Amino acid sequence: MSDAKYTDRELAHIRMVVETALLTAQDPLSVNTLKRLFADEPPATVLNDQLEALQGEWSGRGVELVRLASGWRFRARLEMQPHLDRLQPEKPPRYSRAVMETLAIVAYRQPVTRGDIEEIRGVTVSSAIIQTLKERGWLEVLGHKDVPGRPELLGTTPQFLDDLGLSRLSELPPLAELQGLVLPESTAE
Amino acid sequence: MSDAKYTDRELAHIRMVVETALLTAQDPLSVNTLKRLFADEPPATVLNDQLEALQGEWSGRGVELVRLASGWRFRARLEMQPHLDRLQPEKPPRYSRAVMETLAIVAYRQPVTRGDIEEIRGVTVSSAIIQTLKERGWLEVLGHKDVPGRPELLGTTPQFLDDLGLSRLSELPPLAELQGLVLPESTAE
Amino acid sequence: MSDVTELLPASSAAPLAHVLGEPVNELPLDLYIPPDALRVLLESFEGPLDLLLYLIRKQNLDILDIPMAEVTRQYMKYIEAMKASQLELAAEYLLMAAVLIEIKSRLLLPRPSASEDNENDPRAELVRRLLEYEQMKLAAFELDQLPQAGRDFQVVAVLFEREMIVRLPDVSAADLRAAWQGILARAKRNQHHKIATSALSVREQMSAILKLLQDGRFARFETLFDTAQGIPLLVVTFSAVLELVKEKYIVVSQDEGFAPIYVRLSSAEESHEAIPLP
Repeated sequence: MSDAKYTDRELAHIRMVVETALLTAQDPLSVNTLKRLFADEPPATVLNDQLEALQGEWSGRGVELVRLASGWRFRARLEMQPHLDRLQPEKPPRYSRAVMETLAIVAYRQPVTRGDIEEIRGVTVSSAIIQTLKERGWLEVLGHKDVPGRPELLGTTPQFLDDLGLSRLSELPPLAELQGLVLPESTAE
Repeated sequence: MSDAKYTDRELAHIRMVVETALLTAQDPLSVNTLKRLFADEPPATVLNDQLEALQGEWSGRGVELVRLASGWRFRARLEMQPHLDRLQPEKPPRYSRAVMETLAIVAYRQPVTRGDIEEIRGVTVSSAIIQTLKERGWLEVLGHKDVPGRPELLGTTPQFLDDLGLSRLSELPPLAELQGLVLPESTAE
Repeated sequence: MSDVTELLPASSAAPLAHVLGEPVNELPLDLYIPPDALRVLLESFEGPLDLLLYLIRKQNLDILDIPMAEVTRQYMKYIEAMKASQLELAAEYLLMAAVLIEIKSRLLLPRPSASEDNENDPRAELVRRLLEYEQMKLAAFELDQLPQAGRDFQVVAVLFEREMIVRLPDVSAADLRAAWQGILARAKRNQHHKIATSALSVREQMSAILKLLQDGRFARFETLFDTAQGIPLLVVTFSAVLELVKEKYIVVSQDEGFAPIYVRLSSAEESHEAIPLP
């Protein structure tokens, strides 16, 4: 093991610094970012070992250490929310169906243009919906499609996965099977 | 002890919820606020005991639990700073909106009392805001208004003009041109 | 509100809508939707695909068996009703009606051969779109069930104060203007606050006079005026004195006629003491 180069005391110090950095960070921190905490950067394997050790130390407490798309983050366990809600009654609003359907199409079909979204939903998608999702930091422009008008190609951001507690797109809820829908059998034939 | 009413398990749960609330809070939390975490509010003595227990649990780690004038909060220990500084190249600090609005009101409307500022902002102005600006050397007390309570009359200092690169107050951006440029803040949700 | 109060596609128990006070419990099989219910309908469904899915799922509508003339007539009515406000949406429903009619008409035509492949079935494209939309609709629901940061769980935010290096925020004159815009925006919402712009020079002189008197002593009235700076400043200074007297910041006194006039801060002798709160 590469950890062998480090004394227990050094490992404990690395763990403490990493824990402090994660507790004070606004956003998830990747292993590569965590390396930079140290003048003498430890290898990724050492950091991963210490992160897993920390994860174990925190299990069973009100806060948990989770690995997300863009790195590691401490967050309150879901069971704590009823208590925390008592302090802050105003919660972020739920998004409308139009916003959530747009988000779902981008998440599952990316990269997509606004035209693609409209094709699937069968209605016009307002700029306000796209703007809302961009401002939330969940959608971003990946490029422009090389067709007339050069429409934006939209995709989801790592923050979208972070905010939903996912580490990659494949962890999204699986799509319902397509053959599930049965149209009424025609009586005309 | 009033703690006698609580089992060890209940006390551990209180400690866990309090710890989670303090780790996720943006601001210090007072004992009175912490009480509200629980449907069945524990007495202050119980909370104080658990806070001190938590303080002990956290001693010797990278983050400490401290008691401030406005309540309890977790913060990174100073020794962690060299590490944390390596991560976040400094972002220039910014004054909050409340501080900036207070400063603008004093600059344009001086001499003003705190009551005048509150009247214009439509919200309470904390002493901390005034104090911040006094300590910066930007606001000073010009006298006291001869009304009940004899509130301080505040004005800007020459240093304020120096720091903003102005030679006199009349060089501040004219306000007359502002009318019509801003829309009312949304009251929706 | 009109008589149309409610239309809930999700619940089969509650009335779909109230039209002229009468509850509508199910959408009629012939697609006819009373125009009064239309507004609510448009708000309840995400578009024609959503409406069609609902009709197929909940009302067992057979898309092959739609009386075209009737549907067309009805859709034209809706378009008429919608024209004022939501023409774009109206167009989308109209397009859907056209698609349905096209399917029906193609089915009525004799097929070129007795092939069974789906590509010749005019329904295939519509079915594909409906399936795809339904899949995304369900996915949106599933996504919304996932715990969301800020809404369903909190992230940890421990303070990190850089106490050793005190960096003070930079403020520019433009920031002050921006702050004032913020105040204005709020004041427009809270109509009762009137924020007028004022001639700064009077305010500036008021501050200058207060500073002059800050030591608490009496000052001769004439010492407040700087005669070297021209008449406009004298007028502004005089206005400032009047304003300060009116607002009770300063006291102007004269023992007898033609005696010197003195100015001092209001109750200057106490002004540096802490004021106990009542």
